[in-house]
Parts: sequence; C-alpha cells; structure tokens
Amino acid sequence: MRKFSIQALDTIFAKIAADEKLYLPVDGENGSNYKLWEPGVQMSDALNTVRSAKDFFFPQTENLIEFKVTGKQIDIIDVRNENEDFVVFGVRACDVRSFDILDRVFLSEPIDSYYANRRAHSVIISMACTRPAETCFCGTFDIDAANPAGDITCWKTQDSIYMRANTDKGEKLLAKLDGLTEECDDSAVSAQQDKTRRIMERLPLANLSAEKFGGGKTNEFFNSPAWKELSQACLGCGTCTFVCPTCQCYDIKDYDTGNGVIRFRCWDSCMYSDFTKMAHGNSRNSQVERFRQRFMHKLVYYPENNEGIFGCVGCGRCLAKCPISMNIVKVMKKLGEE
Amino acid sequence: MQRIGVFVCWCGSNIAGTVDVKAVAEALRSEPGVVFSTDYQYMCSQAGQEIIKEAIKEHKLTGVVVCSCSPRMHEATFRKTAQAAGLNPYMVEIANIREQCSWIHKDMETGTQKAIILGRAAVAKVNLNAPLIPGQTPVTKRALVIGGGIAGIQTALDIAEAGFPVDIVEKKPTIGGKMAQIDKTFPTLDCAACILTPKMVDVAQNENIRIFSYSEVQEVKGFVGNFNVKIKKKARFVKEDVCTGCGICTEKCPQKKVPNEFNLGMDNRRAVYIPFAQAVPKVATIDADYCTMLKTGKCGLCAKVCTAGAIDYTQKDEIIEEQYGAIVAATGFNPISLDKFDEYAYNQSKDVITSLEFERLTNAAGPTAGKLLRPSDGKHPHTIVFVQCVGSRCAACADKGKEYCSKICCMYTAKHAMLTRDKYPDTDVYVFYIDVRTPGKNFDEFYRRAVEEYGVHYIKGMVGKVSPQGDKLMVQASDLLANKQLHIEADLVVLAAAIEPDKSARSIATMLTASMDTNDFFTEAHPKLRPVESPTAGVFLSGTCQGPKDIPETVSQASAAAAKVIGLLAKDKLTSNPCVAHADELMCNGCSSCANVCPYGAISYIDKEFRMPNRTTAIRRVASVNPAVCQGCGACTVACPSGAMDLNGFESAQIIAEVDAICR
Amino acid sequence: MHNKNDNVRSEIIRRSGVNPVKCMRCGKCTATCPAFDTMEYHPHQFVYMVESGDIEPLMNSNSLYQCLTCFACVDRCPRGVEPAKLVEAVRLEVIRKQGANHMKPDSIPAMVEEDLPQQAIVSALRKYHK
Amino acid sequence: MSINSEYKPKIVAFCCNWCSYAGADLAGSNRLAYPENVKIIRVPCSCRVNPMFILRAFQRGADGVILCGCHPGDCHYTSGNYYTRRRMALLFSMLEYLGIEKERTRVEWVSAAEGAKFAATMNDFTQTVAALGENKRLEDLRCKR
Amino acid sequence: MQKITRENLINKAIELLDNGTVSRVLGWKIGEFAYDVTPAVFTTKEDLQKDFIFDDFCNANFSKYLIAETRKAEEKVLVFLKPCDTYSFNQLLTEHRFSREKVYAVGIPCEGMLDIGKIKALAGEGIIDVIPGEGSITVKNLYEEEKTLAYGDVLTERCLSCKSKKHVVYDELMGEEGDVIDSNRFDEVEKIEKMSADERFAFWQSQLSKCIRCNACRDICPACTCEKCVFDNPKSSVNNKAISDSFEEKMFHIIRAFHVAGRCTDCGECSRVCPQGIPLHLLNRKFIKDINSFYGDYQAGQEEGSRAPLINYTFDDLEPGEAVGRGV
Repeated sequence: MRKFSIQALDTIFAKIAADEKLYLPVDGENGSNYKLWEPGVQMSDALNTVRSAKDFFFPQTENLIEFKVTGKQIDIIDVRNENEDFVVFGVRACDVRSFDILDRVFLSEPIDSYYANRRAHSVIISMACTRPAETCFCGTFDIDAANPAGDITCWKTQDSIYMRANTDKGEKLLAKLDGLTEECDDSAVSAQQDKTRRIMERLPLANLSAEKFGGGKTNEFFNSPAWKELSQACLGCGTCTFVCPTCQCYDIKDYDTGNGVIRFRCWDSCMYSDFTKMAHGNSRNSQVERFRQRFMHKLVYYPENNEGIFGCVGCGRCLAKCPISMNIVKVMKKLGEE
Repeated sequence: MQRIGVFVCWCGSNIAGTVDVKAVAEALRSEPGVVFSTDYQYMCSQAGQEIIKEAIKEHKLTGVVVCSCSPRMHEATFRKTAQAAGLNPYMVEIANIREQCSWIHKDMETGTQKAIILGRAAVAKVNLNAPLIPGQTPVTKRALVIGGGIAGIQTALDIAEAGFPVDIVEKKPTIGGKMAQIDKTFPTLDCAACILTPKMVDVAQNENIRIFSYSEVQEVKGFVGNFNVKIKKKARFVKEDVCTGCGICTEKCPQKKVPNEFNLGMDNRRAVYIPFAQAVPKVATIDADYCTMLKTGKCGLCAKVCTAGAIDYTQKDEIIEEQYGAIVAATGFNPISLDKFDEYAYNQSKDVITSLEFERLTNAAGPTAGKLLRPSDGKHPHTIVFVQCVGSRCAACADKGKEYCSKICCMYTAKHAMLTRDKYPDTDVYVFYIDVRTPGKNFDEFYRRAVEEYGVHYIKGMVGKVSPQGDKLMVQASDLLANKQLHIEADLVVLAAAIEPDKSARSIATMLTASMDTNDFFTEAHPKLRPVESPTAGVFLSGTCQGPKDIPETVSQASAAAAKVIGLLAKDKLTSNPCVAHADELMCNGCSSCANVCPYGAISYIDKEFRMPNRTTAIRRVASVNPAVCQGCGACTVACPSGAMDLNGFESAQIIAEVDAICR
Repeated sequence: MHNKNDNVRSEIIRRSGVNPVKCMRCGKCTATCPAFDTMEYHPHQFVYMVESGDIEPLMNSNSLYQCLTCFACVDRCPRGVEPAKLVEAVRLEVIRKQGANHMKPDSIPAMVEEDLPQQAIVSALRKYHK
Repeated sequence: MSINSEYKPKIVAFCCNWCSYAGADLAGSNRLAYPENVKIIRVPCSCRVNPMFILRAFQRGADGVILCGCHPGDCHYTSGNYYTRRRMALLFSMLEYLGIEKERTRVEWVSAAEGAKFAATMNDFTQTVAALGENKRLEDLRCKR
Repeated sequence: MQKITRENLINKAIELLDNGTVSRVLGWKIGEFAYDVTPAVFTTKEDLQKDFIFDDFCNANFSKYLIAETRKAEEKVLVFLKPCDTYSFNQLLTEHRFSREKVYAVGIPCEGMLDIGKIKALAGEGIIDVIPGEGSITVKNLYEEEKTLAYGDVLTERCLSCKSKKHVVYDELMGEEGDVIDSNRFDEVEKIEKMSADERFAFWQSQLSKCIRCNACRDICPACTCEKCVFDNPKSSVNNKAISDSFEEKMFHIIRAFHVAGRCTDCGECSRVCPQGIPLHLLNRKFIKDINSFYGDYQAGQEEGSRAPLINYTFDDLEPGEAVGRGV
C-alpha cells in the first residue's frame, strides 16, 4: 500500500494528467459531476456524482459510423475515436461494480468493440466511502463501500490518501507515481473501513435484502398484482434509467444531415412507450409492463443470465431523482412482502 | 421510393437565358428518387406536355417535378397533363425557376445554381407526396348578387336568363345604383335612364330574380356551391307587397326637410320617400332618422293617407337565411370626399361641385329640372371650369386622394363640357387636364369633337387654387404649354373627383374571405386570365368593385361574371380541393385548439372508441375535419401541439424536406 | 441628354432629397405659385430642368431668388415631388460656389422685427449661410 | 468576426401562396433583383409555418428565416396571419431571450401587388443577416460536416 | 385559522368513500424517507390510514393523473388539490382532457412545499428526519447531527414566487380560501432579459447543455398531455431520443415551451423534477410574461373555457418586429 499527503494531491493529478486524460468528480452548480482535470480543478467531496460513471464507457450518444451521400453515391466514413487512454479518479464502490455489470453485457459475444476499446484504454481509481447517504443500499448487493474494486483503490483520511493497486494496469500507474508516494501499512485504512462499516449497518436501508430475488424467479413475480399499484404513478419518463449506472439499453438511430447520414446510438429507456417498438407494434404496450420490465431485469432476468449477480448496485440515484419517488427499493419491499 | 421525372423548361429564353437548363436537368438526375430528367423549350406547350406524358408512361413515373414558371401560372396545366397520363395530379410539383430565378438573376452561374436548389427542394417534396383524391360536394343552384347597380342588374339578368334563380341584395331602397343618377352616357349621349330603367323593369319582372332592396348581407358561411348567407332586410316601415307606389304618402308627409341623397343633397325630400320615379321596387320607404311618428310617436299622417294600408310603423329588421351556390360582388363605387381639398374651395362655395352633382344639375329629374343653374343663386353660369384628376393619380396624399387613375373622368368631363356648350353656347368652358386619356371605341373622336366642334377650351395644366370672391370663383391655374399662369373668373367649378370602392365592400370582402388590394378594390384571381373571379372559389366580381370602369366595361364584366356563375351552377357536383387538413386520430387528444383557430368551422369532435392495451377499449374525444368546408390554410396544424393535425399537399414532413433541401 | 451636367444634377437631387422623375407634369405647382409673375422659370420647369440636367440656366436665373419658399408647391403636388426643395438645392449650389457667407448668425438679432415671420429668418439663414 | 464580402448567408423565406408568393412572382415579372441566397418555400398561408420549421431551417444551416404573409386584414383565410403574428411575436421574443440575434428572424407583410416591397425586403434582410455573419447559436454541427 | 391536517384529509376521504360519492382517492403515499412521497390511488379506509400522508413534501400535482384515472372506471375519483393544482385542473378541463363529472375535487390549503434538493444542499446527505417547526424545519441525519433551516431557504422555487393561494375550482373546500398573490415571479425573467445577448446565450447554453433528455419535465407537465409527443413520433421529422448536438436540446425546450405557451399555468413542476436542475420554468415564464405584456394579463386555468392567447387574436396586436428588442 502506498500513501501520500493530501497536500500532494495536485502534484499526483498533474503527474497522471501529464500522460493521459484524467477525469474526477468536481462540484458544480448542480452537484458533483466528472470533469477533465486541469490545474486548479478541485476534487469534489460529495458522496457521489449526479450522473453515473457509465458515461465513460457507454456515453449517452455515440456516433458509430457515417455515410456521405453525393447524389446517388454513398461513401462510408469510419468515425471511431475511442482509442485514447484515460484515467477516472474517485469512482465509488457502487459505480465500480456497475462496470462489471456492463462488461457482462457488452463484452460477451458479440463483443461491443466501442465499449471494449474504452474499457481497455481506461484505468479506474476508486475511492472508498466514509459518509454514505440515507439512500445508499450497496450492501444489499454485497458491495463493500469501504473496500471498492477498480484498478486502484483509494482511501482518503484527514491528511492522507492511501492507494492500493488491484490490477496490472493499476500497478503500472502506481509505479509511475513511485517518487511521489511512500510505502505504508494498512492500519489507517482498516480503521477507516471499520468506522464506515459500522455506519453502513445503521443506514435506513441496511436491512433491505435481495434474497427473494434472483435467477429463476420469473414466474414468482411476473404476474404479481403489485405491479399495477407500484406503477400507477409512474410518468414513463427516463430519469431513473438515465441516472442509473447499470442501465445499458440503447437505440441505434440514423440522423439525416442533408449531406449524408450519421448512425449513432443513444441511451434508451424501457420506460418509454416506443422502446423495442417493432413492426407489429410494441411488445409492452402499457406502463405497467414497461415498469415491470425495468425491475424484473435488474432483479431477476439479469441475475438469471449472469451467475446471480444483480443488475442494481444500490447507488441510490434513482431514489433521489425520480419525480414521483417510485424506486427499486419500494418495488423490492412490496414484492418481498408476498 | 418514388420514381420521379424532372422536366426543365427553357421558357424560350426567359429561363434558358440565365439558367443552364441542361445543367439543371443533369444535376437533378442524381437526386434521390429521380429516374428521368430532361429539358424542353416550352414545357407548357402541347409538345412539352406530350414529353411529360410519354415519360410518365415509359419510365413508370410516380412523381413529376416541372422546373418552370410560377406554379400560380401553370401548376394546374401540368397537373392535368399528369392526370391525362394516368398519374395522380397531386404528384406534380413545380420549381419556380422563372419568377424566382431566371428573371431576377443576371448571371448564368448564379441562376443555374439557384435553379438546381429550387429543383432539389421540389424533388424532396415530391418524394413525400401522396396521391390525393378530390372530394365532391353538391351545388346549390341559386346565385346571390350583392349590389343592384348596373353591374348587379346585368349579372342577375344574365344568370336568370340561363334559368337559375338569383337574388339581388341592394342596401338602398331601389336598385339602379350610380347609373340611375347619371344624365347622359358617353360617347353616344344616350339618356342613361332610358337605357337603364327598362333593365330595372326586366329585373323586377323576371321570375328567377328576387330583389332584396334596403337589405344588407350580414353573414356568409360555407364555401363554393354551398354558401349559407344571412341577409338583413332593414325595416322600411312599409309593407313591400302591399304598397302600390302611388306616392301619396311622399306628398303628404309633413317632414319636408330631409336632404335628398339621390340628388346628392342639393334638394330635399320627405321622411317617407321613393328615391325616384322609376325606382324598382317602386315602394315607399320611411326614413327612421327623420320620421316624426317613429321618433316621437306623434303624426301617423302617411298611414292615414295610404289607401292600400301599407304603412307599418312596427316593422322590424328581418333576417333571411338562404343557400347559394355562387356569390357575385357588385358593390360599386362612390366619388371620394373632397373635404380635404381646401385649394378647390369645395367646402367654401356651393358653386364648386363634383361631376356627379353636375349630372344631377343637368338632369331633367334633378333639383333644377334640367336647367344648368348655379346652386348658390340659381343663376345661369357663363364661365365654367372643369378640373380633372381631383384626387386621382395622387401619390403624395394618401389621406386625401388615390394613387390610381379613376379612368372615367376624362370622358365624362368631355361629355359635360360638350353638353354645356351644346345647350348653352354662350358659356365659356375650360377643362384643365394633366393628360386626356381616351382609349375606347369612339372615345377619342368624342373628345376631339368637344374641342373641335364645341369649342371647349382644353388647357394642359392644373388648377392651383380656387378662391371665392363675391359671387365669382377666382381660378388660378397654369397653362403649361403657354407657360402662363391663368386667372379665370368662373361662375361654376366642376371637380372630377376620384372614385373609390363603396365603403361596405371591405366588410363584405371579409365575410366572403375574398381578398382586396390596398385601395379596397376586390382582387381578381388573375389580373389577365381570371379577371372576373375572386381568388375565393365561388365568389365573382362584377363592375367597379374590382377597379374603375365605365358603363360598357362594367356591363361586359357583369356578363362575364354571370357566365362564370352559370358555368358553376350548371354543374351538379363540385370537386373540392383535396389539399385539406386531416387529423391523426391516434395522436389527437381532443384539446380543441384546432377548432378554435379554424376560420371555417370545419373541425368538429367525435367520441371515438380506441383499442387500448390488453384488449381494453377507451373512448376519446378526437378532431374530425370536414374536407368540403376546410379551405386548407393550415392554422390548425400549428395550433395542434401533438402534430396530429396535418395538411394534405403541405404536410409538415414535406415542408421540412424542402427546408432541408434548400439549406443543404 | 442627361450626361452633360450629371454631377451637378445628382448632387442637386441628393441634397434636396427630391426625385424629379416622380413628376407627372400636371403643373399644379406652377398653378399655385404666388411668385409666378416674377419668375423666369416656374416650379414645374424647375423640376423638368433638373430632371434633364439643364441646371446652368437655373443657376443664372433670378427665379432662384424670386421663390418665396412658401412651400405651396410642395403642399399641392399630388406626387410628392417637392419643387421648392429643388429650388433651394439649386440656390445652395450657387451660394456654395460663391464661397463666403452672406449672412452670419450674429447679424440676426439686428434684423428681428415684430412683423417678420421667423420662417423668413430661418429661410434666409439657410439661403445665405453656408 | 470579420465580415467577408463574399459571405453569402443562407436565407429561407416562407411565403403565403396568396399574397407574398404572388408578390415574389411580381418582383420576378418586374425583374426586380434580390439576392440568390433567398430561397422561397410556398405555404398556403403564413399560419401554416410551424416554429419547428424555422428552427429546422436554422438547424440545417440557414442564417436567416423570413416569413411573409398577407397584410393583417387581407388574409385569404381571413384570420391566418393574425395567428401568425402572435405566434411569431412570442417565438421571436423567446429566441431573443435565449440570446439568438433578433435580426435573424423577421415577419414581413407583402401583398400580391407589392413586388417592389418584396424585392426590397429581401435585399434588406439579406444585408442585415450578412452583417451578423454565420448562424452559430442555432446551428447543428452534424449538418455542417 | 384551523390548520388542515393529515387526519382531516383522511377523514374526508373515508367519508366520501363510505357515502359512495367516490370509489377512489388520489392522494400522497408515505415513502421510505421523511421526504419521499409518491402519488397513489387509495381505495380503502385501511390503506388511507396506513399510507396516506400530508406534509411539506406533497409537491405532486394530481391534475394530470386524472386523465388516466377517470378513464379507468365510471365512478368518481376524489382528488385533493392545492391552489396551484386547481389551475392545471381547469386548464385540462378547458382542453377536454377528462370529464368533470367523474371527479370530486377537494381544495386544500397550501403554505408552500419544500425542496429536498435545497435541504440536502444546506444540510448534507444522510437525512433521516425532517421535523417541521415554526418558520423553520429541523433536519436530523445519520451522523447524529441536527440542523435548523429557515422555511424560506428550503421552499421550492415555485412556492417562493407563489402566484395564488386561491382555488379556482373545487367541489368542496377545506380550510379557508386564500387570495391571488401579487408575486415577484417575473423577476428572474427580467434579470435574464437585462443581460446582453451574449450573456443570455451563454446562460442558456450552459443550462440547456445539462439536459439529458429524460423527458421528466414533459412527462410531469400537466399541459403536456398529448397522446404522443411530437418528439416521440417518428413521423414528425423532429423526433429524437437523445441529445447528440447542442441544437437538439434547444429545439426540444423551445418547442416544448411554445407548445404549452398560453396553456402553462406556471405550476413549476418541470423545474422541480429536472434531475439536472435546469430552471425550465424560466422559459415558460418568459412566454407568460410576454403574453401578459403583449396581449393583456392572462392566467391559464383561471377560468374554465377561456381562450388561450395563441388561439386568439385582435386586429391590432403588436407586430413580431415590435416584440423583440424590448427587454434589452
């Protein structure tokens, strides 16, 4: 384990940013969000970013290919640009887990090369939590907020930052910082972890359990009458989806520029009425069904296909942002009653 | 995907002079959807149309773009061409590369580039065109003529002669209009009454004609073939069907001090009156503004003397509702007010009069029984000055006069001058003119006779000032040819006042949704090719409401309008413009925004049952457009937030495609 | 025909803001002119001569100083041609060629009389002060 | 921003069929020139013009959009241009509020008889827009590739 | 003045359910946290007593829910309406979006609702309790910290410039009727109007570029009740699912504001629900302010059946050219 003084933070950032783009949470008018680090940019102390970290690998919109049309001739233009190395600093445990969840989708055959390239060119530096919020429930999905994964894990104390490399990529980056950090033991980190874990136990959602859910539970929940009640206030907006770190659905659309076509993909939401609309119409044509889809996917379908791993990381963003305060916690509790 | 043919017209050198038509045809060939492209000298010619027809067949075209003159010119032509070749006529679009391109640009490169872009926009639109089928509506076989002057009379007679019922609405108590006030007509000098009144009698006696005199059009709804009109028959306090027109009441009425409008206020009539002896209908009318009985409840003399018992003081305005297939506007003209022309002292001296007043002064039925006497002192005038173009051709004084030429003044002034000299050879007659305009059969000969045979002094120049001095009028004028300033001591000055459309025309145009020009003359559908039709279908124009005209012209236009009306009424069904709005019921949320902005009341709402998820149904209120009533303005399409409302032929997607093509 | 004095012509037109082409030659300006008798060239001739670039004779004519600037012609003209403004512009052309000011603002108080219309002073200053 | 004399702004003109399109035709018949960068789209009435069309034009690279209709009171459909007047007053005010140059949009009433006014309006509008330079604030970069 | 409490509302709802006036109750349902409230349909006395809540976080405006709810059954539904909600209610009636006969509307007073975003910004994360007091609230968190915040500092933006405490429509009113308030709601708009064009552009560019096109603003908006939004309709040529150029968000927000112009009651829900904190109400308010100054004061929803300014006109309305260049 390496450590460095908190005063040296800017030096460390400068060192990393010298070779690669470095992104980190920065406070803005509307909470914290990932920004490119430049000298003078301050890291946020907020618990988490408003938008999740999935944007780095799975941006909201991404141009896939372009077609240039001249008269009746069509030229295909490759516009790919996802081969740049970058470092993301300060990712919380929940968001780090979300990358695993996305990987299982995008990196399984057929591999999504756009996503894969971005993943390959990134180094994730996570940051352990110390002050979780009332909306946090990562524990429900066996995520340890005090010991996040990532290529490198960081712990921030009053005066120092501790770093531990978890992967080769992490080792390599840490090695680069050798001159600026010093070797240390993990006692300070352990102390902080204990403290954090004690707080986690006191969280309002600490006892929320996902036990009842998981692969093979489709029949148990699919026809539950609870869906109707749960979904009746749902507006069908995409807020939950768009703040969610694990929602991975997208649409591919062609944009006619007048001189050609830009084929791009953009996030889609299963809450939308035209989601998966096909020639015959829509397979889920009421909001109850669309609402059910989102939660069944997170709690049943995803674990069924991915060795029991849930499609939710308990980050709590949807709890904070849903316009009508309906969310996965309420769904789990209601369905869990039965 | 459409199979579009592009046809680029040279229009002789009109287009080909500044647009490389071959290059345009070549460039458009590579546009999406285009499978054929060619050019030709005159696409609108028989041979040009044949090219289009053959190409439609040979290349199995589904859409046609003609790059030519304005669609206002030949869109209909090319649509018919396409139809003749079996293509839906609404699959044709015009790129206006003449008016909008070749005629305004001088440079070949510029013109060609712009023509290509305009063509491209038309191609983009046609790509989204869909065949449209016109609807059919029945025709009410009855016509309405608004205005009972010579124009309205002639139109009504011609329509009635063809066997169709006609109603004339005249706001005055009698038909006859301005012509009834005129003494003689140029250039033949017939007595106006002698030729007009027989026609008025014909109208009265024609079984197919109804006259609503002392009536006004109050509301017009509907559309070509199916107008629904409300006519207000103003209370005249005399039962029209009972009154015999004997005139006893008009002699006995004690209220004698009512200015007689028929004689332009130069003498008085009674409160109950018949405008003139040959009035049609010959029925008395009580003027509510002056009648003592109606104002105070005391008098009742006319009722006492009326042997027929026709007087009815309790009569109320009556609203008559009637259906018409066609409407003819024949609202006529008035001389403008000369109140603002201080320099001519019209308001200061009774002896400065307008030409129409002069007509009454020389008319046997006028205030002076046909003797030309000065209004001020009843003396015979020895020196008369006529001034032409008073308020006409007046560009600098929009508040006073009119920019246009009133057309008839030159001729009637010559007539007045000639008649004066004929009857009173001892009179000196001067006519001040800017130009003497006499295009018309026997017109110039007439004018020359006034000068050569009757010794009228025609002086090129204008009167600058008229100042009353004692019982004389000092006229200060210029004689431009002699480069002199003249000072004439005149006894009578006659001003040829400009004419303007009747004030009621504006509100009638609004009711008819017929357009007007800035001078309030009705606009014709085409100034040359459709001069008697309004752009609004089913509305026709007769007489001076369309522009200044003399009597022969008015009558010919009146007959022309009648011919158009007859043509319309002869049809049993009308095909309606299919470019109308339509609502997508699945998207409509029934909010009523569209119905609120529809000027025709074409949108109504129905409760419709829709299939909802999971085999349920729901009843929703949705808009429904009556395609026969909709005129296709598109106001609803923008009022509709959901985009459920769209307009055939001008669909949002089509307009957006044009925008895209232009901005590309 | 128009080219002999084109520069002066366009300068007069620019300065006066008058478009002589609008004239339809009705002569109402001349008919109404109170100074007609003393004038060599009358308002309508002014307009026509400026239009045709025939400005020399106007500049040499005493008509320039006979115009009372009463604006009757301006008021009466049915086409909005404003002949008086042309007269004024030609007058200025003459004055400017002469160079020096004929009238100075300082000398005005001495001229003021009760009966003298203010407009006369303003006109005079316009005429004789460069 | 330097004003390039060669710079030709793209102008989209929506013209109502009855007055302004006819006015444009008259300008053509009278050979009254106006810049070739003005391209006319015919609509039945000015009230057919949806704010979306105007934004679309800007998106696709137009530098100015002008809407021409019959003079108020002369609408072929009686009331269409009255609605246009309200819609565009509000839309233009909103665009200005968003910091879009107010000179880029205009409504002008041109009758069928006003060919000269049509040409003069287009000349003036083109000049005004040219002085502003390219439309940057409502552009869609995708359409400029 | 007697304060209307949760119990009053529950009793009223039970009374109306019991006497058969209504079969369903649209109300606020208690959530996981002190501040999280979900709109819900209650059908039984037990549910009402267990889950119905009425507190400082009952922001949700139920008017829009009535469209769907009244289609579900023939019986009446009970809806509780705060003063500002009644304007939306009327506007929807004007647009024939639901049947008045199927609703029993109970007006309830409102002293302003709180914004949890503002509370979190001042008191931090980890909130476990919010206790209302006199003119202030006390916030408790997980870390056994307590903070007292002034009401004025945590009221939602829209409540800070509340336009009316008067109910414009109801079947029954609980508590006392309030008045229309002379609010300062156009101050912010004026502030922006006074900026230079560059500043205005910069301001809106920075705000609108935050948009993630989640459509929450549209979907919560009681004026956005289209069966299918133009932006969702592939046939409209303007549909788009996500922002891929800065133009798109401008197009979306300008057109959305335009579509609700003259119909927007200024309920402020759009800004309240925006996950990105974009002050969307300032667009709508600009239209309202312009409408008031161009065509005379007009409050959407004040009167059922009133004609919205954009589907109305007078012969002497101002010209579009006169509409611009006024505020600056």
